[in-house]
Amino acid sequence: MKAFALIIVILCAGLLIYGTSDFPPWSDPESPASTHVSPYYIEHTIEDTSVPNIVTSVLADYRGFDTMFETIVIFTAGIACFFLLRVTKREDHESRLYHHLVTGVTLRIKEGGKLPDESEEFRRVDTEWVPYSLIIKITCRLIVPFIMLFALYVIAHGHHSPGGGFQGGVIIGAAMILFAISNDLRAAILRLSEKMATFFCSAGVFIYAGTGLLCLLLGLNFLDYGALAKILFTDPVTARSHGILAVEIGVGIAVMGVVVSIYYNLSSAGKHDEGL
Amino acid sequence: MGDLAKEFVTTYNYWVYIILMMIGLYAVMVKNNLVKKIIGMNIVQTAIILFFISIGAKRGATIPIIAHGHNGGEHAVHAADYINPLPHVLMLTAIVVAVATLGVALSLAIKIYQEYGTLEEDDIRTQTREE
Amino acid sequence: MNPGQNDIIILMVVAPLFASIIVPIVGWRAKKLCYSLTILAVLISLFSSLITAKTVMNHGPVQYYLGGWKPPWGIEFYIDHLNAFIAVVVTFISFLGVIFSKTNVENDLPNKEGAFYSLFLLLITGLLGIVLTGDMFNLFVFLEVASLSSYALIAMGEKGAMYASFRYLLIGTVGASWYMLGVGYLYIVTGSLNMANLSELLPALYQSKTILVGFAFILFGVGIKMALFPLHAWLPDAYTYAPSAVSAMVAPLMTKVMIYVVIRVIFTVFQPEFTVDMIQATSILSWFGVLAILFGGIMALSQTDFKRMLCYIIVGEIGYIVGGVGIANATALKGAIFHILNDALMMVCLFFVAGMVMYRKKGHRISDFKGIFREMPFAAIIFTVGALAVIGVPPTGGFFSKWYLLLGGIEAKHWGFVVALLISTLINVALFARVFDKGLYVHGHGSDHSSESTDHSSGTLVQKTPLSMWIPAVIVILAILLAGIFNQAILKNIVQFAVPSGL
Amino acid sequence: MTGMFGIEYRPLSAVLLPIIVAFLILLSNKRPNLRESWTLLGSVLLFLTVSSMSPIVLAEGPIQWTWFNLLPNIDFAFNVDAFGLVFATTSSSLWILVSLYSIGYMRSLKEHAQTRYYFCFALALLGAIGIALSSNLVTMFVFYEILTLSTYPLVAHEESPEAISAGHKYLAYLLGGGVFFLIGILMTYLLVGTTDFNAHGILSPALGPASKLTLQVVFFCFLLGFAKAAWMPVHSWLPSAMIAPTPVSALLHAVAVVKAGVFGVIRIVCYIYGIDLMQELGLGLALASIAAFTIVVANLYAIGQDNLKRMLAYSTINQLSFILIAVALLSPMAVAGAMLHITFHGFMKITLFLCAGAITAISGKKAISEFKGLGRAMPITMTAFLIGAFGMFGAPPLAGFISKWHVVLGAVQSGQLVFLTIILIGSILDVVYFCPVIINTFFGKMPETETLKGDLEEKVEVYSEKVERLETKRPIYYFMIIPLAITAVFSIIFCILPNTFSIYDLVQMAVKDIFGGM
Repeated sequence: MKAFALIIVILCAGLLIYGTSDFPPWSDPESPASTHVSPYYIEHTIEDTSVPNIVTSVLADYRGFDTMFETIVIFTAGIACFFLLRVTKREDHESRLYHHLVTGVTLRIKEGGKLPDESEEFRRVDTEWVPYSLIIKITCRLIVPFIMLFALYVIAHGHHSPGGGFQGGVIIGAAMILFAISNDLRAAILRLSEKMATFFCSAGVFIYAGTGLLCLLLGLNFLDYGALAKILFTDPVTARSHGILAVEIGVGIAVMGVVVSIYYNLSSAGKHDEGL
Repeated sequence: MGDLAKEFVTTYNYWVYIILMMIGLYAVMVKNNLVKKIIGMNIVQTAIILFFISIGAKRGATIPIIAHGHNGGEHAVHAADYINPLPHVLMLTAIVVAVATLGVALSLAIKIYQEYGTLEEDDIRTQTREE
Repeated sequence: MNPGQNDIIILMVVAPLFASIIVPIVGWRAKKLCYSLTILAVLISLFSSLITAKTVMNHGPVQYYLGGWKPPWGIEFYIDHLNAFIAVVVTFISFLGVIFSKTNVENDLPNKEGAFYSLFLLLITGLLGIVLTGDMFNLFVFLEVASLSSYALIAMGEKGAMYASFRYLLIGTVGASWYMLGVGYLYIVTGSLNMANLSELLPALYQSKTILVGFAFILFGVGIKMALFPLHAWLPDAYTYAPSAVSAMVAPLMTKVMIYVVIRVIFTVFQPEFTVDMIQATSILSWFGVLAILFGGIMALSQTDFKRMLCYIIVGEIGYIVGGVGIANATALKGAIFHILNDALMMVCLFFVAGMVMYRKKGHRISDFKGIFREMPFAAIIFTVGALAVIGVPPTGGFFSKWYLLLGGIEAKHWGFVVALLISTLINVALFARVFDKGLYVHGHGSDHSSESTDHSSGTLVQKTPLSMWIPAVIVILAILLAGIFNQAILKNIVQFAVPSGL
Repeated sequence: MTGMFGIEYRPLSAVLLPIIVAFLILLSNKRPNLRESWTLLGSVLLFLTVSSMSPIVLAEGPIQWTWFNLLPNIDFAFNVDAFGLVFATTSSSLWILVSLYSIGYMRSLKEHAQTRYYFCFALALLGAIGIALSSNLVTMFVFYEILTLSTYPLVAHEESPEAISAGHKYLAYLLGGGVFFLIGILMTYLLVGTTDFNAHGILSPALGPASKLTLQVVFFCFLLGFAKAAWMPVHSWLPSAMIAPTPVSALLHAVAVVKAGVFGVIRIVCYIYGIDLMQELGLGLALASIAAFTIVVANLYAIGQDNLKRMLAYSTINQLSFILIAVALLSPMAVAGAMLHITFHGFMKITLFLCAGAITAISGKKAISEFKGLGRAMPITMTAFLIGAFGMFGAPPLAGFISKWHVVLGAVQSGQLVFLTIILIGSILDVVYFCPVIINTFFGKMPETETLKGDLEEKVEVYSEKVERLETKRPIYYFMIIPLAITAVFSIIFCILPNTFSIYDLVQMAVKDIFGGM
C-alpha cells in the first residue's frame, strides 16, 4: 500500500511539475492572470462600487454569487455538524459532578442516580474538572468584549482595509469560544444558546440571500445591488457600496453562528453539557 | 541542465507547493490514524491555497487596496500597481471550504470513535470484517 | 433581452436555498411543516427548470448575469440545451426523492427533520448550481455545497455508514481539490475562469503543457467524484449504508451531474479538436468506460446485498455514459446524454424499491427479497420495470439510449465498447434474474403446491407501504415508460441540440 | 372499405387484447372462475379479430397502422400482411384450445401460482401476435423480448431447482440471442437506414458500400438472434425447457416461441435480405446446411429418448429445421411449404404435446417405456397421438403431407437434390422414433399390476388413493380431451381443405409477393 501510494504521489508530482514548465515566470506583471480579467477589477472598482478594497469588491460584488455560496458552504457545515453529532435523546448513563454552592462540597452522582433539582444551590461541573485559574477566567472575561468590538470594526471597515464579513465573523466566534474555554461550555450556552446560534446561522445567510432577492424584486438581476438605489435614495454606485456592507454583515453573523455552533457540537460530541 | 535551473528559479515556489501537496496526499493515502488523514487532507487544501496565492503575485505591485480611497476619479488607477485580487478572493472561498470540510470531517471522526472505539483505520477494518 | 425576463432561472437555485435556510428554524416549532416546505421549494425549482427548458428550446441558450456583471468579470448562468435538460432531470428526480423521504426521516432520524431537509435542499441547490453555472470556480463552490451535504446525509445511515462517509469525504475532498488545481492551471495561463471565455482563449494555447496537465487534473478530480473506474472505490460503501431516502436521491444524481461536468469540460471549455483529435483524451476515456462497464458488471454479480449490487451497476452505467462521451460522435453522445436521464430514472426506481423493502423487511440483502411478488406485489412491479429498464428491454427508456450508444459505437468502429455493452446487458439479466427468482419463486421443490390461498393474502399488505413511498415510485415507472415511448420527442427537441456542434 | 369501422385499428386491438386480458387476470386473481373466463373470452375475441383481418388482407393487401415514432425512420408500427396473418391465426386459434386445456391441466394437478401462469400466458400471446403483425425489425424486437421474458416464469413454473435452472438456461440462450438480434438490427439500420419489412428485401442496396462478408456476418447475427428457432448448436434450451407444465410446452414450444423464431428467420430471409440477395451471398446454402445438420442430429437424439416430452422436443427441433431448410431452398414452392408447415406443424405438434400432458396428468407416466397398453386405456388420446405422429412423418391424409409435398416439390424446383435426400431421410427417421411409442401403447401389454380397461371408473380403482380427486376431475378431464381431439381433427381437415382459415390463400399471396408471381 505504501509503495503504491508513493508511486501515485510521485506520478502526480511529476505530472504537476511537468505542467509548471509552461507557466509564466513567477510574479510576472505580464502574465495572463494579471492582464486578462483582473485589471478590470482594479481599474473599475471605484467607479463601479466605490469600494477601494478591491478584494472586498470582487468578493462581495463582482463575484458575490460565489461568496454567497461560500457562506452556504459554511452554513452547510454547521447544519451537518449538528445533524451528525447532536444527541437529542438524553442517555443518562454517565456519572456527573455537581457543586453545592452553599457548602462548597462537590458531589459525584453515579450512573443512573437521582439528579439534584434545578436550583441555584447546585451547579453542574465537568467530570474532569480542574479548578479554573482565576486570572485566566477574569482576563478572558475582560478581553472578550474588546475582541468583539474589534470584530465589528473588521466587518465594518472591510471596504477600506483588509477585513470583511468572514474575518469579523470568525473573530466574534473565536471570542465566544474563548469565553467557553475559559469558563465552561454551559456558561457559554447560557449566554448564547444553541438555538440562538442556529438562528444566527440562518439569519446571516438570509440577510445575504435576501439582499440578493431584494435586488431581484426591485427589477434587476439577482445580487445586483444597484437596484437598492431605489430604496436607499442614492446613486447606484453608492447603493452597491451599501449592498456590499449589508452582505458583509450577513456573512459576519452567519460565520459567527456557525463557528459557535460547530464548536458546541464538536467539543461536547453533541451532548452540549461538558465541553473542553 | 541550464534550462532546468532556469525553470527552477522562475517557478520554484510552485514546486514547493507541489511537494507540500504530495506530502498531504501521501498522508491521506497511507496514514493509519483518521485524524492524521484529516491533517493530510488539510495540507492538500493549504498547498492549493498557496498555489493560487502565488498566481496573484505581481512584481512591483502592492496590496489591492486603492490608496486615496474615494478620490479614485482624480488619481488614475493603474492595474500594474496592485497585485491581482482575484486569486485572493478565490482563496478566501477555498479557505472557508477547507474549514467547513474540516468541521464535517472532525464530526465524522468523533462519530466513528463513538461507534468503533478507535481511530485507527486497520482496527476499524477488522471490526467491520468481523461482522 | 429585458432583465426581468429570465428571472425565473435564478428561482431554480434560490427556492431550495431559501427553504434550506428557513427549514431548520421552522423545525423547532412545526416538524410537519419542514416536509411541506421542502416539497414546495423543490416544486418551484421543478417548474422553473421546465420553463427554462422551454425558453431554451424556443429561443436558444439563455444567459443570466449574477449581480449584473458581464461574463469574464462576473459570474453567469449559461443555459443551453445540455444543461437545461440535465437541470430538468435533477429537479425531477429531487422532487421524487423528497416525496419519498418522508417515512424514512420520520422513522430513522427523529428530532432531526429540520436539519435533514435543510441538508437535502442544500444538496439539491448544489447539484443545480453545478449544472447551471458558467464559471469554473463557481462550479467548485457548488460542488462543495453538494458534497458536504451528501457526506452528512450519507453518514446518518446504518452501521458502517460513518466510516464509509468518512472515506468518501477524504477521497471526495482530494477530488475536489484536484479539480480546483486544474482550474488554477487553466487560470494561470489564461487569466479567466469563465467557461465561454476560456473556450475562446484556450485554442491558442493548445500546445501548452500547462493546459494538458490542467485538463488532466480536472478530469481526475471529476472522475473521482463520479466514481469512474478505477476511482470508484468510495461509492459502493457510501451508497449502500446511506439511509434509503438519501441513496435514492444521491446515487442517481451525484454521478450524473459529474458526468455533465465532464461533457462540459471536454466539449465546451475545451473544443473537440483538442480533446478528441489532439490529445485523444476521449478515446482513452472510452476505454475507461469499457473497463468500468465490465468491472461494474462482474463485481455486481458477486454481491449478496441488493443496494450494493445497485452501486456496482451504477459504476457500470457510468461506464456506459463515459464510453458514449468517449466515442465522441454525435450518435453516441446523443445516447450518452439521453442515458443520463434514463439511468437517473431507473436507478431512482430501483433505490425506491430497496427503500420499500428496507421499510418492510428491515434489510436490503437479496435474500430479503424473498417472496416480494406475493407480499409486496406493488414493489415487485416497480422492481420489474426498473430491472427491465436497466437490462434495456424496449419499450423502457433504457433500450433507446443503449440503441444510440451501440449505434454510435458501431459507427466509430469501437468494437470494445460495443462488446462491453452487450456483455453488460447479459450480466444485467443474470443480476436481476437472481433477485427475480428470489422474489417470484418461493415454493421450491417439495413444498406444498396447494398454495392457491396465498394468492389471496396480497391485497391487504399493499396499504402498508405508505403513500409517500408509492406515489413517487408510480411516477418514476411511468416516466421510465414515457421516456421510452416518447424518446423521439425528447431527442429531437432537446438532446439533439445538446450535442456540441463540433461533432 | 373505409366505411367499415376500425379496420385500421384491428392490428392495434389484436395487440391490446392480450394486454387487457393480462390485467383483468391480475385483478381477478382471487376468483379462479372469473380469471379463467377472461382467458377464454380473450382468446376467442383475439381469434375473431385476427381471422377477421384475413379476408381484408386477401382482398386489399396489407393493413398498416402506425402508432408512434420510435427512432428516426423507425415507427412503432404494425403491418398485417399475408405471412404475418398465417402466424397470427395459428397462434391465436391455438390459444383458445390451450386455454381450455390449461384449465383442465392446472386444476387437475392443483398447480400453485395459477394467476401468474395465466398472466404470463396472456403476455406471451401478446409477444407472439406482436411478432406476427409488426412491420419492422425494431417493433418485432420489442415483442420478441416480451415473449422471452414472459415465458421465463412459465418455464420455471415448478420452482424446483431444476426448473429454475432450466429457466436460467432458457433466458441465457434467448436473451443472449436477443443481443445478437439487436446487433443485426443495428447493422441493418446503419447500412440502409430503415428496418421495414419489404417483400423484396431491403438490404440489397447495401451490397455496394458494405462488403459481402459484412452482410454474411450480419446474417449470422440474425440467425443467432433467432435462437428461438432452436437450430443446432443453439437448441439445448428447448429440451431443458420441457420441465414446464405441459400446456406451456405445448403452446410455447410447439407454437409461440419456436415458431416465432422460425417466423423471424423467414422474415429475415425473405423480407430483409430478399431472395436475390440470399442467392448472391450464398446464404441459402449455409442456412440449408445448418438446418440439414440439425435435422439429422436431432433425429438421432430423438431416437434415444425415453421421456416422451423430451422426445417431442427433439422432434420439434427437427421439424423447425425442416422449415428452415425449406426456406433456404429459396424456391417458391419450398417457401410456400415452409409457411404452411408453420401452421400445420403447430396443430400437429400441439396434438402430440396435449396427448403427452393428458397421459401424464391422468396416468402419471412420463417415460415411453411405461406406456404399454395405454392405447386401450385412453383411446381418444392415443388416437390423436397417432394422428399427430403420422402427421410429423407427412403421411396423407394428414396436414403434414401438404406442407412436405410443397417442400419436396420446391427442392426439385431448385435442384438441390442433396437437401431433398436429407428431407426424405428426416421424414423417415420421424417414423422411427415414434415407433416405440406407438408399439408400446397399442401393441404392448399393460403390466400385471395395472389393469387399466380404458374406462375412467375402472381407472379409479387402480389409483384408489385418488378416488375423490378423480371424481371431481371428470369434467376437467374433458377439458383436456376435447382440445386435443379438436387439434387432431384439424390436422386431418388441413389436408383435405388446406384453405381452412384462408391459410392456403394467405400463403399463396405471401409467396406471390416475395417472388413476384409463381
